[in-house]
Amino acid sequence: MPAGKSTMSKVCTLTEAIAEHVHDGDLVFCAGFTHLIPFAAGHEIIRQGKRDLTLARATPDLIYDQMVAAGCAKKLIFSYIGNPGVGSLRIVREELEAGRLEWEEYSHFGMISRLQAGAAGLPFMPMNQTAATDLEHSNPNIRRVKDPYSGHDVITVPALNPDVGIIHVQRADKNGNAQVWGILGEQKEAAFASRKVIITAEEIVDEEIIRSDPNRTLIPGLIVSAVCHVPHCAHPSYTQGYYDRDNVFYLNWDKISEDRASVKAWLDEWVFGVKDAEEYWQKLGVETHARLAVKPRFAAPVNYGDY
Amino acid sequence: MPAGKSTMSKVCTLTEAIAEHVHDGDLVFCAGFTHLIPFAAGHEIIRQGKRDLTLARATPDLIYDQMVAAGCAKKLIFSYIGNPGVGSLRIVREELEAGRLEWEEYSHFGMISRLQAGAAGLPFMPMNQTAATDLEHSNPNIRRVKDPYSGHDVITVPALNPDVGIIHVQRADKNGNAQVWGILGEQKEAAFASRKVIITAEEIVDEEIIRSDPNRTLIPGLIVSAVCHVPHCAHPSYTQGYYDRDNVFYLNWDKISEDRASVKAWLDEWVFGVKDAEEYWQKLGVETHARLAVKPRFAAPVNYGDY
Amino acid sequence: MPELSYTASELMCINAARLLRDGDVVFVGVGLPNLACNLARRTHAPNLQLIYEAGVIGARPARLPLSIGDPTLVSGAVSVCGMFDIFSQYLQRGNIDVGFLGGAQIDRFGNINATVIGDYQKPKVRLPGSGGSQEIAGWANRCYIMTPHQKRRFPEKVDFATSAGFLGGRAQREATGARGGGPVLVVTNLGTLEPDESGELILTALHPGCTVEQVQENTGWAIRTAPVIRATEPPLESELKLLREELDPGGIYLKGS
Amino acid sequence: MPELSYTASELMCINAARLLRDGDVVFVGVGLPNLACNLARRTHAPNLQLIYEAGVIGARPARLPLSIGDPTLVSGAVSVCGMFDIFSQYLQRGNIDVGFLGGAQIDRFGNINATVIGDYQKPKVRLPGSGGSQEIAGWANRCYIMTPHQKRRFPEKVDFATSAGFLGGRAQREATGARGGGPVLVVTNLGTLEPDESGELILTALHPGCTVEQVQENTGWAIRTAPVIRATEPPLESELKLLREELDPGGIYLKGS
Repeated sequence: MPAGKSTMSKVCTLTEAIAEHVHDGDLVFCAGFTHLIPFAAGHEIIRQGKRDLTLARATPDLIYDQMVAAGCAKKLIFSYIGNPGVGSLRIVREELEAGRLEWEEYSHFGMISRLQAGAAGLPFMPMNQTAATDLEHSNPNIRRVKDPYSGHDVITVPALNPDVGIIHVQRADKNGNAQVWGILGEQKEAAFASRKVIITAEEIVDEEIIRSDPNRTLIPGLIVSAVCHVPHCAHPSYTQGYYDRDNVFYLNWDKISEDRASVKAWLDEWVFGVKDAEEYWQKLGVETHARLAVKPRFAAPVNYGDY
Repeated sequence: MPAGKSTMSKVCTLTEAIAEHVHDGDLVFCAGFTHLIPFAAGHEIIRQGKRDLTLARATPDLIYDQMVAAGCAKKLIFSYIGNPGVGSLRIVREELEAGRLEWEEYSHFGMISRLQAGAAGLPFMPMNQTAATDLEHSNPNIRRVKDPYSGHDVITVPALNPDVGIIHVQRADKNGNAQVWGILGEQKEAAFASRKVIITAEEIVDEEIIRSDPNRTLIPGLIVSAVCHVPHCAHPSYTQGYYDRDNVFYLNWDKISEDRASVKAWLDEWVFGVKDAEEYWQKLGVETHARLAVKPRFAAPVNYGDY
Repeated sequence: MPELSYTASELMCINAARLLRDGDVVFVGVGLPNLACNLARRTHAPNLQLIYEAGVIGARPARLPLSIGDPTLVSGAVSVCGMFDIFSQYLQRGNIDVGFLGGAQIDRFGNINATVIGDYQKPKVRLPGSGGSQEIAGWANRCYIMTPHQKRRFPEKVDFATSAGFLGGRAQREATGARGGGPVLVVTNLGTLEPDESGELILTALHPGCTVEQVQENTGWAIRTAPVIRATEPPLESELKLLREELDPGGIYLKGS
Repeated sequence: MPELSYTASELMCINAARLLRDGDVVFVGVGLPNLACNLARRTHAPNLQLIYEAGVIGARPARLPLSIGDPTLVSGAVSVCGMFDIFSQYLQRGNIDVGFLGGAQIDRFGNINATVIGDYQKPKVRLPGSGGSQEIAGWANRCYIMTPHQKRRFPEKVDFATSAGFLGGRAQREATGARGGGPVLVVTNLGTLEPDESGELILTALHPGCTVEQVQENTGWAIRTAPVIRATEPPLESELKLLREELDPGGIYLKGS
C-alpha cells in the first residue's frame, strides 16, 4: 500500500514531520541538485538530535556538512563532496580522512541510476561502460551483467530505497500533490524511491491550482506521508522564482568550517538558537531578504481546454 | 553528432520533411498515446507512396490501420492492436491473420522500455517478472539476465532506435524546441531514441515563448531534423487545449474498414484527394470544426524569476 | 417494492464497484472498469484514486471518457506523466492497489488470454494483445476480472497466457517472484469466482436468480463450489440511477447484454 | 603595439574557447569552462549549445553563474530536465560533442584523478570525487582538459583513475567499448598536450614565451614533443576585453594565478 494514501490530512509542522518520520539509524535522502535543498529540514533533524543516520545525496552540499558536524550521521552515500562553486566541503572531508565516517561512493550517474531503479521498483539499473574502473573496483555494489543481446558487459548499480525522502517544492496542496519548476535534479526519483516522503513547500495552495496544470505536478500525493508549509526552507540554497541562492553564505561557510569551534558557535546560534525556519529567516534580517529577492518573470500561458 | 544540431533552419513543409527524411524500408515511429497522433504525417507518407516500412507504436490506432491498408508497411511492432474505445483494428488484424504482415509484439511496458533504452543509449532495459511467459517464449527479443544482487532473473527488452520519429506537439520554435502538455505517452522517449526527428506543431512560436517556460520543453531542438507547421495534424486524434478527439470518426472507421473497397474510396477521397493537412481540415467542414472546438481552461501562472 | 431490472453489464459493474475500498489506488481502463470506479467514488469510496495507463493520476472526468486517453481525463487531473513512469514508478514500484482485467479467455487458474485464439504464429483469431494487462496482472496488489459468463470464455486452459493468474497453481506464480497478489475475484453476470488455496477458481457467490447449474453449463471445466455459496446483494435503485443518469447516460457501455 | 598582459587563467580560457566549433553541444561546468564556452559563443561560435549537468539545455545566463545550478541558468533556457535524463538521454545517448574535465592529477595517458591522493580506503587527501566527470570522460565525443602545468598535477600515473583517458594506451580504452573519443587536448598555462597514436600525451604547442624546458620541468614523466611544436596565437585584446568586462567583471574565476 502506497505510504501516502491514507485519507487523513497530511499537513503538519516540520517539527512534527521530522519527529514522526525520521528515526535514528534511518537512510535519509534530502533531495535537490543545488536548487531546493531542504536546509530547514536538515536543521530540524539536528535540533531533534537524530543519530546514526545514513545520509545520501549526489552532492552532500552544506546541508550534510552541517549534519555531519552536528553528529547526526554515521555514513555518507555520495558522488561529489564539494562546496558548490567554492571548493572543499571541510567537515565531511575531515571526517572521511580521519576514518570517522563510513562512505559509499558513485558517480553522479551512478547515484541517480540507483534512485531511478529504486523509483521504478527495479533491483538495479544498467549503465554503459565509461572505461574508468577504479571506482567499480573500490565499491562492491558496482557490478556487471552481460548484455543479453551483444554479449558485452554493462555496469550495474543497485536500487536505492531511502527510509525517508525529504523534498522541497514551490507549491503543494494539502494532499501532497507537489509542483516544481527550475532545476529538477533527482526530486522525482528520490520521492518515488523512498518508503516515506516528507514534502516541504514554499506555498500550500488550493487543490484547484494544482489541478489547473497537471503536467507540472512532479510528485503525487499518494506517495507522500507529510506536507509541511516551510517558506524559505531552502536557504542558503534557493527556490526558483521565490528567492536567490545566498552565494555569500556559501563563501562564509568555507571560513566558518575551518575550525570546529566556529562551527559549533554557528550551530548554536542558527540551528539550536532558533525554534524553526520562520525564526531563522527573520533572524537573517531585512538586508539579506532584500539581497535574495527576485523580480518576477512569468511563463507563457498554457491552455488545457475545458473538456 | 546529434541529428538536429545543424545551424540551418529546420522549418519546412510536411511534404518536404517526409520526402527528405522517410525512406522505403525505414523503421518509423509515429508517437502519441491516443493524444497527438500525427495523422497528417501518416497521410503524407501514404501520398508519397513509401513502401516496406516497419511501423512501430504501442497502439497502431487508425493511423497504422490506414498506412497498412495503403500498402506502406511490411512489418508492425506493437503492444495493443485495437481501435481505442471502439473494438478491433480490422485491417491490421486481417493482414496479420492472413500472414501478409510481419509482426513483433510486446506489452505496453515492454514497448516503452524498448524506447527508454533507445533514448538512454542503453542496449536494453530490465523489467521485473510478471509471471506470464507466453509472450516471452514467442518473441526471441524478450530475454533474461540475472540480477547481480539477488541472483533472480529479470526480463530484458532490447533498445528500439527508429530511423525516424514523428512527434506532434502543441508548440515549437523554429529550432525545434518543442513543448507538450496533456498526455505525454512516449513522445519524449521516441524523440530521443530516433535517429532523425520530425516535429509537427500546432503553432510555431517565437523562441522567447519557449524560453519563458523551459520545464515545459519536452524535446530540445538539438535532436530535431525538421519542424513543420501543421495545425490539426492529429485529427481524428486530438491536441489538448486545441481541439477534441473525433470519436465519431473512430466509430465510422469501424464501418469503413469492414471492406477494402470502402477503405480504398476513403483513402482516395481523404488522403489522395487532398493536397495536405490544411485541405483535409477544410474539407471536414465547419460543422466538424465546431463539434471539435474546445473552450479554454488555463494553467495557473508560474513565476521563474528574473535572475 | 417492485423488482428492479438491469442488464448484465450493470450487474457486473455494480458488483465490481462494491469490491473497491475507500482510498484504493486503482489502475483504470475505459468502459466498465471506469464506470465501476466512478460509481464507487460516488458511493462508498469518495477517496478512490483513479490512475489511467495513459499516464493520468487523480482524474476527475467531467464527461464519460470514450478512450483511455480522453482529454477530459487530463483537464482537472492531479498529475500527468509519461508512459514509462506510469508503468515503472506506479505499477512496477507497487503503488497500485487494484487492477481490472478482461480478456477473451479466463482459465481455471485465472490466467487470461487477450492475444490469440489458436496458434500464436498462425492465429485463428488475432486479438488485441496485452496492452497494459500483462504488468497489471503481475504487479497490482489485487486484480479483479469482469467478464460475461460463457463457456468459450472459460476454457480449462487458455490458448495463450497473456496475463498470469496462478499459472498451474499458486506455488508456480510465487516461484516467479512477481510482486502482485494475482486475481482475487472474477465478477460475471452469474456470480463471482474466487481462487481457493491452490489458486483454482471456484464459485463463491451467485447473483439474484442465478444457479450453480447455470454457472456449470457456462464454464469449460468441472467447477467446484465454496462450502457456502453467498448470494450477492441485488443492485440498488440508487446505484442504477447513478449509472444510468449520470455516469453513462447514453448507455454506451451499459446497454451491452 | 604594446604586449598584452594576462593571467594563466585567462590564457587557458581563451585557448580553450578557440577549440570549440560553431554548433557544438557542450557539457559545461562552472568556472573556467563556463567562461570559455561563453567567450566562444560571443566570438566565433554563436550557435554553441550549452548544457549544464544540473539539467539545463540552451542556457543563456544573464549573469556569471556561481554554481552549477545557478537560477540564472534556468530563466530563459530552452529546456530543463532531471538529472537522470541529462546523463542518460544527452550524455550516454551520444548527444554531447564536447566535455570539459579537470582534476588534481592528469597522467601520461590522459587519465584523471579527482578522487583521492594516496590510498582510496585511507586517503591522504580526500578530493571531491567524480561528480559527472567519469561519464563525461567516457561518453562525450571530444574531451578537453584545462589545468595549470605543475609537476604534482602531471604524475606518470594517477593515484586513482576517476575518469578514463586512454588507460594504458588507446587499445585498452577501445576494448571497453566506451563510446566517447577520450581526451583530445590538454590546455595548460604553458601550452597544449595532445595524445599521439598510442594515446600518450605529447607536447604539441607552446604559448607565447613558454619553453619546452618549462614544460618538462613541470611534468612528472619524460614528456615527448611533436615533430613540429606549434606556437599558440596570443590572446587578443578583444577576447580579454570580453572576459574582463562582460563575462567575469568581478574577476572571480580569472584572477587565479
